[in-house]
Amino acid sequence: MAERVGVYICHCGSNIAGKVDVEDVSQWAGEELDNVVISRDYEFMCSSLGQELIEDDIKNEGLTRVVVGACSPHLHERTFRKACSNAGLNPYLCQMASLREQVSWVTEDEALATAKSKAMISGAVERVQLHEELEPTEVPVNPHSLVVGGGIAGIQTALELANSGNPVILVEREPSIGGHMAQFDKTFPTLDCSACILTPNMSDVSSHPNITLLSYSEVEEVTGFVGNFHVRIRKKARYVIEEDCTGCGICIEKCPKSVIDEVFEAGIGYRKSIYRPFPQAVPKYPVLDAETCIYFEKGTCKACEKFCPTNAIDFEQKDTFIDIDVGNIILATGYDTFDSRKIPQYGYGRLANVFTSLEFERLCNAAGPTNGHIVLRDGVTTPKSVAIIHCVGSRDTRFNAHCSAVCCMSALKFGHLVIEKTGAEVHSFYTDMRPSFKDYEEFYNRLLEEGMHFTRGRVAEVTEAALQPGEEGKLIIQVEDTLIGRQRRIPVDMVILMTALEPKPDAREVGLKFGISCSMAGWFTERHPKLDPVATMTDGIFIAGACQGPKDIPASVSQGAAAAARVLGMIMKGAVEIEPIVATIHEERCSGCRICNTLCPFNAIDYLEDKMVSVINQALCKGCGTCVAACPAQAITGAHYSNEQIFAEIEGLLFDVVQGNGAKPVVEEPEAVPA
Amino acid sequence: MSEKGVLALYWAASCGGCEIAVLGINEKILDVAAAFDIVFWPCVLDGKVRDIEKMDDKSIDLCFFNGAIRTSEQEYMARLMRQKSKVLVAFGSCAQEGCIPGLANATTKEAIFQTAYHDTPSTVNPDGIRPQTETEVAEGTLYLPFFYETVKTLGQTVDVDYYLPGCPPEPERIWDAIVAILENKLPAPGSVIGAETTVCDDCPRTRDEKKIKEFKRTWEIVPDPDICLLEQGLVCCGIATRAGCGALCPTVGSPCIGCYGPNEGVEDFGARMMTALASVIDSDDPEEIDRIIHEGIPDPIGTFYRFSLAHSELRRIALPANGGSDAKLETAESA
Amino acid sequence: MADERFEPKIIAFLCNWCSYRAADLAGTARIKYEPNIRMLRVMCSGRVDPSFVLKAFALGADGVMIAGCHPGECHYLEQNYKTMRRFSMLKHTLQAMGMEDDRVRLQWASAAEGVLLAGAINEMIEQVRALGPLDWPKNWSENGNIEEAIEQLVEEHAEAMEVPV
Amino acid sequence: MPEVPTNGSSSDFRTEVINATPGGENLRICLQCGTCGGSCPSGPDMDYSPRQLFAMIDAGFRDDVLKSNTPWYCVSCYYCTVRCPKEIPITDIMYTLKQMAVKEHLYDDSDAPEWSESFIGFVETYGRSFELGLATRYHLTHSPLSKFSLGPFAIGMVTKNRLAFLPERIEGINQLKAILERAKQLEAEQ
Amino acid sequence: MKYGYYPGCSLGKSAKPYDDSTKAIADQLGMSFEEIDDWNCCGATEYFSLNKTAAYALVARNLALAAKQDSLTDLVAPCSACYLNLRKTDDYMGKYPKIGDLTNESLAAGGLSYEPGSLRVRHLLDVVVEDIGFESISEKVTNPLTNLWVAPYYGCMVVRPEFGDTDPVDAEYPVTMDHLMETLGATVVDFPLKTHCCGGHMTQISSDTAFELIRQLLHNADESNADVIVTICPMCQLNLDAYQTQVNRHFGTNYKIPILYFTQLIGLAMGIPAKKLGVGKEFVSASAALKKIGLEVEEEPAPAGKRKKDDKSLPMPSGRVEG
Repeated sequence: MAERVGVYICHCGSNIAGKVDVEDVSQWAGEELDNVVISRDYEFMCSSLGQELIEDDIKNEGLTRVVVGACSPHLHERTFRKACSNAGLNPYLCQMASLREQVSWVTEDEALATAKSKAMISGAVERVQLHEELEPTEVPVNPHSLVVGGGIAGIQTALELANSGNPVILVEREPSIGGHMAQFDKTFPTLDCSACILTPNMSDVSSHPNITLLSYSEVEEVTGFVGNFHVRIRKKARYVIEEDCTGCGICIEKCPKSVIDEVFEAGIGYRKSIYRPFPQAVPKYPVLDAETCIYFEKGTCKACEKFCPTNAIDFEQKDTFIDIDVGNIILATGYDTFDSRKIPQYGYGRLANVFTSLEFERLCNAAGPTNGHIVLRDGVTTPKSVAIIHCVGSRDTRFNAHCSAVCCMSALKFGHLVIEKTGAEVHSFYTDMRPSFKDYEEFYNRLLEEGMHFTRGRVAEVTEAALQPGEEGKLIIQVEDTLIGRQRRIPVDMVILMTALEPKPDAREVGLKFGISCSMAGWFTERHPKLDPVATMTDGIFIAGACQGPKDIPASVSQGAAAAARVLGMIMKGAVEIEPIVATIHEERCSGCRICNTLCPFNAIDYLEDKMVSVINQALCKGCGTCVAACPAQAITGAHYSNEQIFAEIEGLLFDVVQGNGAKPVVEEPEAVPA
Repeated sequence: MSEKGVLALYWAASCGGCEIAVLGINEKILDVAAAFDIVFWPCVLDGKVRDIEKMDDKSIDLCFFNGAIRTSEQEYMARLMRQKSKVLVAFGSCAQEGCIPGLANATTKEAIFQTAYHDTPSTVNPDGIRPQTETEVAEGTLYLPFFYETVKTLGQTVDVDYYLPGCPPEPERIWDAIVAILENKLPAPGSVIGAETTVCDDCPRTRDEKKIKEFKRTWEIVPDPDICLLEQGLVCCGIATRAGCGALCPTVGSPCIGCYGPNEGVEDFGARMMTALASVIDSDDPEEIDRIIHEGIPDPIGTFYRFSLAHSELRRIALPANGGSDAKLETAESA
Repeated sequence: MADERFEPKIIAFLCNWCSYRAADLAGTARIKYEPNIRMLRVMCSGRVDPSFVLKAFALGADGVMIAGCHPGECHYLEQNYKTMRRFSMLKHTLQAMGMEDDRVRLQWASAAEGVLLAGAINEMIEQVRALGPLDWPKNWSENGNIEEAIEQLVEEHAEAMEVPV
Repeated sequence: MPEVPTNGSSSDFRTEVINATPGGENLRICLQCGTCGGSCPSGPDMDYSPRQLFAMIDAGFRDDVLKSNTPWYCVSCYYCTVRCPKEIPITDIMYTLKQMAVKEHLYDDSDAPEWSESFIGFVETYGRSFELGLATRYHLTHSPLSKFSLGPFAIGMVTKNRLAFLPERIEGINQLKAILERAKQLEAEQ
Repeated sequence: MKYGYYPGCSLGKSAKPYDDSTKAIADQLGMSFEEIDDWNCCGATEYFSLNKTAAYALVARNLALAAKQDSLTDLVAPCSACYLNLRKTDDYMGKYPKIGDLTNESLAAGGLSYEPGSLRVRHLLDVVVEDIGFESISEKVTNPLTNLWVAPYYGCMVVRPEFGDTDPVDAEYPVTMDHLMETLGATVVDFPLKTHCCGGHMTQISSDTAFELIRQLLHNADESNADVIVTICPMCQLNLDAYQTQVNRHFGTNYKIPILYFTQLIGLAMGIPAKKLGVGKEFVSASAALKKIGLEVEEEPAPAGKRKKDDKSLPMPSGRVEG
C-alpha cells in the first residue's frame, strides 16, 4: 500500500519565508509529489502549535510518513521525531530538509531558493517513504565525570557534581587551579576581594572526597561516547613527589634562579625556577620548571633537593599517563587575552608606562609584585593621572569582531581602585559603555560620582611626543572626543589597555580532541545559543565559562552550575538512548570474504569461523556505514541510511533533471506487430 | 501441466555459447521436448518471424532470450518475443548485463566500424564501403537494421520476468530453472534465478583479514594453492560475483572474472569491486594510494565491468560528442 | 541560448559531523553560495558508496561532491581514509569512462569551516559550469533514432506479410 | 533659527558613496568610535570630523556633507584607513566625496579644488607637473594676500636651482590626452 | 639587479638632490636603473579628487609603459606619492575588476594595456633594505656617520595604507630606516612622529594646518637632539626644509634642522663627494651637522644590566608581536 506522506514547510518567521516562497513549495509538494496527501506551510513548525499540526494529521489523516522542511536537523530533528512519536508514529519515519541553513540563509536569488527548496523536499519525500521503523537502544551512564579546566567555571562544576555525591576528576593544565580569577584583585561591582571568595572554593576542591584533582595535567585522548568515554590524561612531570611533599616551600626559598613570571604575574613579576604560582595555590605542591632550572641547564645546583626535608624532589620524574572512564565531560578551558602589541599606536612594549589590564590586576593586587601599590614601571612613582583605554582588540574586525563583555566593568573597577589608592585623575576612553547586568549601572554611577572622567572615543594613539606645553614627560592620549566632535590631547602618567578576551590559541585543537566544534573566532559552539547554552553537538560533552564566549565571573559560575545540572540529569536517569543507526550483516548473503573485517575502528565486526560469515556487534557499532559501503556482496545494510533510501533521495533531489532525460527509461508495452 | 507448454528460444547479440549451454543439459533436453512444443529456435529449427508475428499475444508460455541488444532488429525481436510470451527469461550474461558484447560500450560505433570495415589487416575495402541502413538497387530499396551506438541489455529494452545469470549459465542451473518453471515454483517476477551468495561461498580457499599493498597481475605470481587469491594481491572478483559456477576458476588458481554477474540486489557490479578493493588498500597516503591503484589496475573498465558494462549505472564511456546531433550519427554511418 | 547561463546540478554527500555542520555554519553565518548544489546527509563520508556517485551521474547530475572531516579528524576515527581510497579508485574509473576530473570532488571541511565549504562549493560550481552540461543519459539515447528504425522494420514486415505465402 | 530637518535629504546617499568607492561596503558597519577623527592630522581644521561626516552620510545630509571642507583637508596620510577597527577605506571615501563635490560644484568655500584643478591642468597639458607655473598661477588667482607668501619660497627654490622655469612636455602627450579623454567619458557614464 | 625607474616630476627639479644621490649610490650598491620611457606625472593626490577613472588611467599609462619595457619585473619609485599611486593602481586594478576594466578601456584609447600584477611596484627604501641588505651596505661604508644623530622620518605614503603583505607595526612604527642609519654608523634618536604627516599639499591649501604639522615634527626632532631629519620622500623634504623659516617666523621658534634624503646619507657614508649627492641644495644648511661626521667617539655599549637587589622596577614586555 502506498505511504501517506505529510509535508510541512516552516516559515521560521522570515528566516525561510523571507527568501523562499513557502506557499509555492508546499502547494507544489501537495500537487506534484507522489503519495503526498497533506502539504502545509506554517509560521513556526517547531512551536507547540506546529508540532500539534503534525500530531493531528497523523491521527486524523492517517499519515504514515512525515517530512518537515525547516532548519538543520541538528537543531530540530528531535523535536519533530518526538511529535511523531507523540502521535503514535515511529519517530524514524520522519525526515527533515534543511531549508534554512542550506537554502534561505545561503542563497541570494529568491526564485532559485524556491526551486532548490522544492528539490530538497522532493528528496526527503522520496527517501522517507523507504524509512523503516527503528527503536533506540539504551546504554548506561558512567556516574564519573571529567571537568577540564580549573578556573572558576570548572571549580563550580566540579563542586556541584561532587556535592551531589558523584565522583569528579578535575584536570588543570597549570600547576594550580584558580584560573584568571586567582590573579584578580577585586571583583566588580561588589569589590569583593577576588582571592577571599575564590580560595575557599579552591580548598573545598582539594579536600573534597569526591574530587580527584589532576593539576599540571592535560587530556591526551578521548574515545568512546556519551555515558562511556575513555580518557587518557598526561600528568606532566613536576619533579616533585606529591606523596612526599609537605608544601613547606623551603625549596622555593632556596632556589637561586629567579625568572619573569609570564603566566600568573602577567609578566610584571618574578618567580623562582621551582615555584608555586601563588601562596594559596591548590594543590600546594610546587612545580619545577625544567626549562629555566640551573640543574637542567648546567647539571649542578640541586639546591631544592638538598634542602627538601622529605626528599620529595625527583629530577628523574617523567610524564605519566592516567586512563579513566567517565560518563560525561565538561570543558571549562577559559580564555586568553589579546596581545596589545598588535596595535602599535598604543605603544605597549615600547612605552614603559602602558600596561595591560592583566598587568594592572597584578599591580593593584596586595599579593602582587608591588604589594598592591599602583606605581609606574619604575616601581616607585605613583601616577597622578591614569588613562584607561577600552576595546583594545575588541569590536575590531582586524582582530576580534566580538565585544569582550567584561572590559567596561573592569575599567570601572580599575578606575575605582586608582582613585581609592592614589587619588589620581582617571580618564576612561570608551566606545560604548555597557554595564548591563545587576548592579552594574549603579557601579557606573558610583564612578561618575567619584569623579572618573569618561570620554567617548576610541583612542587614536598614545604618544610620548610632547607637542605643547604641559605634555612633556607624559604619555599623551590623542583622541576624538566624539560627543564634542573635537580632537583632544590628554597627558597622563599611566595607560591601561583593556585587552580583548580571546579564545585559547589551542581551542580548535582541544575541540577536535573532544569532538566539538568552534566558531570562526575559536569559541566552543553550544548546541543552541539560547535554549541549550552549555550542551554541545556531541552528546555527553558540555561547556561552561569563557571557553564558550567572553563572560564575567557571575555568568561563568552560572554556566558551571548549569553544566553540572545537565550532567546530573544524565547520571540520575542512569541511561542514555543511542540512535539505532547501526549496520547489520545479512548472514544468508554473506560469503565470508572478510573485506569488512579490518574496516571497523571500533572492532564491532567479528568473523565466525564455524559459519564462515561476519557479524556486527551492534553495541559497539557507531553507525558510520563504512562497512555498508564496502561490502562487495551488498550483504550489509545500514539502518536509516540504506542504499535504497539514498538512491531515492538522489532521485528526488534531481527530480527536475530526471524528468525526460532518458535516465529512467519508460518501458512501455511496445507495439511491434503490425496491426 | 497437462497440456504441453509452448517454448521459444532466441539469440540476439551473443556468441552462441548459451545455445550450446542449453544442450549441455544433455539427455534432459528430451524432458524439455516432452514438456514443451518448441515453436521458435532459429539456431536449431527452421522458423519464420512472420509466424511468430501472427501468433496471439502471450501464446508462448516461456521464452529463453539470450544475447544483448545492439541493432534495431534485435530490439524489434525483443519487443516481439515480449509481446508473444507469458514468461520472458533473460538467458545468460549478455541478455542480463551486456556481457562481452557490452564491452563495445567502452568504445564507439565509429571506432568499431573503422576497425571492422577498414583497419583490420584482413580487410580489403579499397572503396571504403560501409554497410548502409538503406541501399537503392534497381528493384527498390534494401534495408539493413540500424546499428546502435550503445549496447543494451534485454532488461533495458523490455520488461523481463526472470534472469538466468552466467556466461554461459551452467547446465545444472538451466535445468533448475526449467524445473522451477515446470513446477511453478518461480520467485517474484523480475528476480534472478540463482544463489544469494557469492563465489567466495563456494571457494575452498582459506581467507583472512584483507590488507592490500599492491595489486598483482596473474602472470606476475604463482599463487599459493590454499589461501584467498585476493589476499595474494590478485584482483579476484569472486567477492562480488554471484555463486552458481561452483567457484571453478579460483579453485584452480585463476581469479574470478565475474561472469556470473553481481550478487542479489546489486545494481552496479563495478562499484562493488571498486569500493571493496579500495577499502582494504593498506595506505593512508593519497599519493601512495593513487600509485597502488594506477599501477595495479591499468584497465578499470575491463577489470570491474568485463561482463556488466552495459548494465552498469553509466552503461558506457562518454561519447566524444555527447549531445551531438543526428547529423553526427549519419556522418559516422556514411563516412 | 548562448546568453543563458548553464546552471549545473551538483549532488553533494556531506558527513553528519563535519561537513554537514560546516554547511550549517555557512548558513548561520549567512555565507552566500550558489544554489546549484543539493546536499545529502550521511553519517560519515565512509558511507559514500561509489554507486551513489554513479547513480547521481546516471540520473543526470553534472557533478558530485563528497565532503567529510579532514583526514585524521574523522568522527569515526579513520573512516575518511577509506573515503580517500575509494575516491581515488572511483576517479580512476571515471577517467577511463571519459568523465572530466572536475566533475567529482573530494572536499575536507571541518565543522568550523563554513566559509571554506561555501568557497569550495562555489569553485566547483564554476568549474562544472565551465565544463558545460554532462547529461550522461544522452550517451545512450541513440538520439531518438530507435523508434524510427523500429517503425521502418514494422513497415517492412507488414509489406512482407502482404505477400501470399 | 535654522530649520530642523524632518529627515536627511537623501535616504540613499550612503549607498551612493559606497557604490562609488571600491571596498566601501564597510561604511555600513561604522561604529562611530572616532578613531579616524582622532588620528587625522588636519582634524582640528575640519568643520566635521570624518566620523561625523559618516553619521551625516547615514542621515542623508547630502548637501552638508558635500559642502564640508573635511574631504579637502584630507592629506592622504591613510592613518584613519589603517587604524579603522571596521576596515573602512576612509581615505578613498574622502576622494569619492571630493569628486562628488566637484561634479556638483557644491564646495565653494575653499581654494582646495582649484589647487587640484590647477595641478591637473598642467599634467593634462604637459604630462608632467610644473611647480613654478603652478604655484604662480594658483597664488595669483587665489590668495595674493595670504599670510603664506610665495616670495621667499620661490627665491630660495630658484637660487638652489630646485625650480624649473619652463614646463617639460612628454612625447606621448597626444596618447595621454586620448587616454584621459576616454577615461573621462567612462567616468561620466558611471 | 636591474630595476625600472620612475623618478616622478619632483626628482626632475625640486628634489634633484634625491635623484642625484640615488644615481650616485646605485652603481656601488649594484642597482641598475632603467628610466621608464616618456613617463608622465602620477597625479599626486590631486587627480583622485577630481576624476578617479582618469586618475587610474594616468598612473596606469606609466605601468603599461614600464611593463612593455624589456624584461622589467620591478618598478622603483623614490617618491612616496608616486610609489603609492603606482602601487595602489596596480593593486586596485587586480582587486576590483571594475577598476581594472575601466582603466584598461581607457588605456586602449592610447593603444596600451596593463595586466595588474605584472610588475612589482616598490619604493626605493624597500629595494635598498631588502635587495641590497644591511650586510652588504655595511661592507661599503668607508666614512661611518659616527656621532651624527639622525631622526628617521618615514612620512605616510610608503608605510600606509597596507597592501596585505605589510606588518601592521610598519604602518605605525617602522624601523627599517632606523636599522639602515645604524648600519651607516649614525645614532638614531627616538622619533615618535616618524610616520606622521608633513602637511602634504596643505601648504598650498591651508598653511595654518600645514605649519602646525611641520612645527610638530621639527619640535619632536629637536627634543630628541637630532642633528638631521632623514627622509625618503620629496614632499616631506620640501615641506620641512623649504618652509622651515616661515614656520619659525609663524611660531616664533628657531629650528635649524637640516632635512636630507636617506640616499644622501648612504652616499656620504660610502665616501661619495657631497656635491655629487646634491648636498648643499637644502634650504636649511646641513654643513654644521655634517661637520660631526668623522668624530671617532666610541660608544659604550649599555651594560646588559643585572637586576640589582633594591631594583623595584617592573620588567618590560618586548615590543614585537610574538609568533
